[in-house]
Amino acid sequence: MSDVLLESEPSMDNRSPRHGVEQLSMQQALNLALDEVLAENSKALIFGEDCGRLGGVFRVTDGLRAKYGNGRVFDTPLAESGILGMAVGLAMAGFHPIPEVQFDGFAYPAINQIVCQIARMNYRSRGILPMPITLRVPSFGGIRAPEHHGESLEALFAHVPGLKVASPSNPHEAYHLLKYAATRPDPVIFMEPKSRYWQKGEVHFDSADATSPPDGSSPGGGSPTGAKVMREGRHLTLVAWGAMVARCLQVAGLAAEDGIDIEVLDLRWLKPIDEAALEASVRKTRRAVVVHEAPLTSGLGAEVAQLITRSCFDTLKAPVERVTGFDVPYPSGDLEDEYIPNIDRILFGIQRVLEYRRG
Amino acid sequence: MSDVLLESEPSMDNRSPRHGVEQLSMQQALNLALDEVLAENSKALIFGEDCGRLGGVFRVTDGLRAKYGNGRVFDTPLAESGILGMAVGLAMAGFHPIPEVQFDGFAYPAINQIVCQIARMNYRSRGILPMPITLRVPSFGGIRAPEHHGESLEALFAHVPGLKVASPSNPHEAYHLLKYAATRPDPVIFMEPKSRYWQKGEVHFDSADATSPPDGSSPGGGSPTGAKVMREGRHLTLVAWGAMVARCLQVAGLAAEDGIDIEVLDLRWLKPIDEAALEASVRKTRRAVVVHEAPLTSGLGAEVAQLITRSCFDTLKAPVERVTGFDVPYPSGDLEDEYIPNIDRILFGIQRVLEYRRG
Amino acid sequence: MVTAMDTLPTPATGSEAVPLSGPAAPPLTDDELRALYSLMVSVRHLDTSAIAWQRQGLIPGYAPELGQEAAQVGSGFAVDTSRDFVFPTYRELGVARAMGVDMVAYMSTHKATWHGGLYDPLESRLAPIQAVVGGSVLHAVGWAHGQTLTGPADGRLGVAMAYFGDGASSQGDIHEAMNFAAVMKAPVVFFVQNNGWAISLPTELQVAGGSVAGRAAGYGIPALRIDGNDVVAVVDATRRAFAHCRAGNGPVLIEAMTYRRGPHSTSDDPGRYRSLNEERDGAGEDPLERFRQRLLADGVAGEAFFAEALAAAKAEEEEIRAGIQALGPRPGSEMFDLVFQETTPALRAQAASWREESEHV
Amino acid sequence: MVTAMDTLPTPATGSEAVPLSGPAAPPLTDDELRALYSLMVSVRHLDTSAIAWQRQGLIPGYAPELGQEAAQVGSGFAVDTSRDFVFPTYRELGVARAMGVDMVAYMSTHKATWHGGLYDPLESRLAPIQAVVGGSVLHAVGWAHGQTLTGPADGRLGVAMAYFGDGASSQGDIHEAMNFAAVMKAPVVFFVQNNGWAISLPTELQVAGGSVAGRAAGYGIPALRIDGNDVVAVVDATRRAFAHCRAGNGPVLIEAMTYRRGPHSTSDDPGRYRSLNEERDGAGEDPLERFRQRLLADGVAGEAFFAEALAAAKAEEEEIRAGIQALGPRPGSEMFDLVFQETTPALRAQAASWREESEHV
Ligand SMILES: Cc1ncc(C[n+]2csc(CCOP(=O)(O)OP(=O)(O)O)c2C)c(N)n1
Ligand SMILES: Cc1ncc(C[n+]2csc(CCOP(=O)(O)OP(=O)(O)O)c2C)c(N)n1
Ligand SMILES: [Mg+2]
Ligand SMILES: [Mg+2]
Repeated sequence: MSDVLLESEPSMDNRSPRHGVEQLSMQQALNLALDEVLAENSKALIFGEDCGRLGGVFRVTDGLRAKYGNGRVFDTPLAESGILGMAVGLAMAGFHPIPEVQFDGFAYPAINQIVCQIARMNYRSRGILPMPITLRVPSFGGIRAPEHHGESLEALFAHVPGLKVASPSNPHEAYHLLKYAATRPDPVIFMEPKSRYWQKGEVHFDSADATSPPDGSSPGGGSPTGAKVMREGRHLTLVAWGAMVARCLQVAGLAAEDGIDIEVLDLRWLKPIDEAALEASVRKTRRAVVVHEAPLTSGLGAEVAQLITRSCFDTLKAPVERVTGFDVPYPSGDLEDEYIPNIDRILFGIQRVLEYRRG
Repeated sequence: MSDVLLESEPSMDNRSPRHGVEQLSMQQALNLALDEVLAENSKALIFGEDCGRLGGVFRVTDGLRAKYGNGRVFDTPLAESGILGMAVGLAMAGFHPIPEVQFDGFAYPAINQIVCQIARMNYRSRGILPMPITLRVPSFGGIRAPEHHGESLEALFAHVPGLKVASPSNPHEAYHLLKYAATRPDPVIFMEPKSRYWQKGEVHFDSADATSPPDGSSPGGGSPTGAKVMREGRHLTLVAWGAMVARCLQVAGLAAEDGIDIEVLDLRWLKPIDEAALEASVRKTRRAVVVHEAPLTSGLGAEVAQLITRSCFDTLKAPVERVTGFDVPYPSGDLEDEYIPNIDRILFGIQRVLEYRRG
Repeated sequence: MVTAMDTLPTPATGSEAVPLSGPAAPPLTDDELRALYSLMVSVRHLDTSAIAWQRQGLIPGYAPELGQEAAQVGSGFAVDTSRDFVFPTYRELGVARAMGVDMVAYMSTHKATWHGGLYDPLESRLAPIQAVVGGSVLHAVGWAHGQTLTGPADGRLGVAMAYFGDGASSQGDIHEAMNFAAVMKAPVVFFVQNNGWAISLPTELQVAGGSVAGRAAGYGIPALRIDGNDVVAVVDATRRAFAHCRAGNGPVLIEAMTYRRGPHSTSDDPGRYRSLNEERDGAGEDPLERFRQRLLADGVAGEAFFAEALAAAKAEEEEIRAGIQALGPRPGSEMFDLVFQETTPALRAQAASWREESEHV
Repeated sequence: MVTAMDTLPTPATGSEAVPLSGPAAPPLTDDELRALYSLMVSVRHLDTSAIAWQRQGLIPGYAPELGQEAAQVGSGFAVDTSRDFVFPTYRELGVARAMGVDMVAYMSTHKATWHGGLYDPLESRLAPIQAVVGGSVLHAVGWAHGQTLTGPADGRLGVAMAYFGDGASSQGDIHEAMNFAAVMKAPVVFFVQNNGWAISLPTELQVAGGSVAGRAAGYGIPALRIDGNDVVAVVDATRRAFAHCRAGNGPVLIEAMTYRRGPHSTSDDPGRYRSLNEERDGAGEDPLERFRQRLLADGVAGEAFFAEALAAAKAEEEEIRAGIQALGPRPGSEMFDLVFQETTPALRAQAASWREESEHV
């Protein structure tokens, strides 16, 4: 086998951070963020199945191997535990691995390495061996894909001590969250909503806090690890993440026609959860619905609902509702619109909360 | 290699179901249940690491290989994914596998087979290939064991569509729940509280519903898939499972000395959750605390709390409290008493609920 | 210094490969040869049509097996559907067809009707389509061990055949499966289609040592590395492997060397990772054309037979296309009804609210 | 019928094992031999003492390495702690001692003070103690690939050495590690201690094919199967393997044949699965006694030296015992503080409520 490193010469044209505003798809925004991370940190490495030559099945790593060489961006054999186990060793050697798992459903073979090793090595070594690993996982459903290509693993990851979990809802968030995550010293599971890869949106390079789409409604958020108000409202808070944020914004638009003024909170970080943002929003609206694609039982919606209930118990007008996927395996394309929370089901959930009367 | 099947001659002295009451440890009760299941169903098989000759590291399968032969009870190589993957194939061939994972923390290498295969094969095959697999997992902490020997995976399992999850709290429950689980046509994750293996208690053979320890307080429960009231009370409901049930009963005893009358509900089934039992109890007590060993965030306590809040919102006097493990990796023996909810922490949780005043 | 004296012999790497036992398969009859050709034509036609269906919007996606017809039809042809059981991946159209599986029911998975397909796995002896790479190989081992436990009906065990690819060979589950099967002497045929690629990764960068068959000796498993584009060699090797397994001698591995001529799937763009020249060189001769020439040369079949076979394949394809076209979505209620054998109150409640909110009843 | 003509050669199973390259190690000096003996005595004494400590209640549990002193001390002795990195399991007391790790800090894991131990893994070049069987072997591959990426400091790469057992060899991760290492030519020494048992399962029922070394050829990895009870053979093999890796030739596997003379751990009861006769036959000659005889025979050391070594071992053990005795529990606040490099609000809140409720402050 020829030298693993020198198969392609790294180019010297490293990209420097952008300014201003650009219209990009989420795939482009993520690609740009990775490009900048690689340029800024010579210890950052990208690897996984088909991320090199092919640029990833979603092209998120497109062009990076040609630019940074096969030592920085490389294809691995087809074994997810191998990929993540290798990431641990590279992190121990001082690298900043940014591995990819090709699809959500193929993170399961790597769960042992993620839970028992990545999440615990910092703790086990008493802080001497940090795990600055950013694991990119194309996630959630909605693209009529084969089995195991539409899973939502956030509840699993959020339950694991030692992991942080983020999910962007649009190109702006994707760019800033990934740049932030991939420069932290702790492991982050980065869940990319694959159904949104090709949706374009404005990316504001100078401010991570700019709300996007910038409809002028609210600056929102503040901390890079916080949730963000994507639309302000007075009557009810919709809490969502990933691809469900866009759907909730749609629902809020429809509800507004009926005079119902809905606030949409993009959680952004699924661990740690921004409890203060939840409390602030629901103290104001006094009603909440949490929306996610994952199955209902023991989903992250339960945690969100419980956090809200605990902090806002005395102001809540109704129990928090959950509008989620069902407790069934993610179905085939023909049925996925029946499974993923749709506009109707979210509106029904909102209605249940608005019409709630104490018994 | 000699014939895999005939290494030991099965004995003909099959055990028939017992009657009356016996004083047994949980390890003995589980062993007895497995013995009866093997005797009653020639398709039932037990296998895993060290379950054969050794009888399991906790001796739960002690003597069964000698009695039923190496074809029915056998040791496998050291590979959890292999064990569970093999179970799928055996189930497809019409067997009823009862595999063991040696410790909770070693279920992770098998998660891919559990989530993507065991939990979905019935669905994928449209009911043609059921998965009557009972996976025994010695679970939870409290025995000062090495790393990965004190984990609580119920939130992960309960979130997976297609799995059912049970956990016994005492010898009586262990015997009846395991016999029930191991005769069902669906996969059940059976979480045995390893810190309770050697605790003795009465097993009532004729009635699965007898509360044990039979303190006369309540018959409780009813359905074999339901929760069970282990102690009746009027002021607050403690919800728990596994080893935490005994601790909650202790707490209830202490609280009674202060005139606080606590109901203790043993959830028993962590999926499906007995929502009716939760509602019935909390509609009466109007206050609830849920206790578990697993980390707080995205733990099953969130689901339980949300179910209670939703069904009892108008009668609840305070938000449901959670007293749980912390969001940290399960610590070494020296610190495990700091980690696992202890009597003090449960009492503090109760106090917070009792003293809650709307703001 | 470590001398030869210091090191112990490593049992499994001796000079002789682990030998295969069991009787040699009798040569294929002319009828069998013609049947194989008909199957290969029908599979070729159906496979290339499926790509067209995808382009036309009839199905959302497809993973073609172009170039693997000999490996798939040949191995599937050797299965005894009265006793064996086959565990496919997502690319085994040719195996399914050779086994006589209902092809509308099989293709339904690609229409996004139902993961795993609508065919009856017990009746057809074909496990549901498996999308996890390497996911079902351990199932084959378990099923096969079940045959050992039950005992041979008439002195001949049912055999499990597990398909997987060069890419899949990297998964830990494959190793566990080979080790379990060998330790338990389970009647499993591991049928590896080494088609040169796992999406964009060529076998050289995937399989250290260069060969999946080369791994078998380490487990004491006999292996056959065969020309997977020669359908006769494939049938023969598979029959020989089945005979070995049936007689209770444990597992066998077959590595069929072939080539994925098409894209990984209809969403793939091979131009990004291999050139047309590389494709031509790697693919070699078309297995179907090669077989046609052989039948002609041996006088087993002539142009009239080939024309007839093609016509039959076209008629069959049209029927299947019509079946696919007619295939409506499954009722949403099945989402809930098929999770368990014994459903739960929560699922009943969710089904009810789904009905109310989505069907507005 | 499949003839030899029909089957293709399987590259990795040819008659010659994959050759090891790199210079042979120079013979051990007398000073080195005596140092090895002292280490083995000290390890033997510490290991048997630890069992006593457990019986006395000083530590809650322990996994003895009795009988594996030669394999552990010999391999650990070959490590260059200025550039290499070692990945142990839970049974590598002898390796740690040979590498000069602080033994109180090492033993703290068995006192249940801190999972992974209190020693500094970066300074000592020993990764934290690993309780997941096979869990850290892939880490070694990643760490080693990092050496390739960084490049050799002075023409010689740092090497990762991963320890695992015959039982661990069944885990999928081991296969993935061997394949990744070979594909990437990573400088990894896979050091297998085949001690005959994985808790109650003997190697024959664990390792199909009979040998872990026999698997290496399938990946194109050179392997040495050595007498693991001969400390000189172990040092030599390990040094040779390190030289091969350092020079950039990729991974090597060493299978050191040894025997677990004691129970799996202090909670195990070997009488349930092996007889005393089997133990005696399997264990063979005691590696320490054997080495002593050799040193005597070769005139490298005499009784005075042996007595001195034993006295030193006893003194060392007493010091370590005192250290263990003095070891208090870690403050509970570390549970929260060491989860992340950058903690979270939730953890801060949980730490605060823990302090309030458990420390009553
Ligand atoms: C566990 C897992 N990881 C990743 C994938 C995504 N994926 C689907 S097919 C494939 C390549 C498989 O290659 P190979 O095993 O050679 O089979 P082929 O596609 O060539 O038939 C990959 C990476 C998957 N389906 N399952
Ligand atoms: C993944 C995993 N499964 C199961 C166990 C429980 N366990 C601990 S040691 C052991 C046996 C290991 O045998 P081997 O690899 O030969 O090492 P040895 O104990 O002989 O040193 C088992 C089954 C574990 N620690 N990790
Ligand atoms: Mg392939
Ligand atoms: Mg061993």
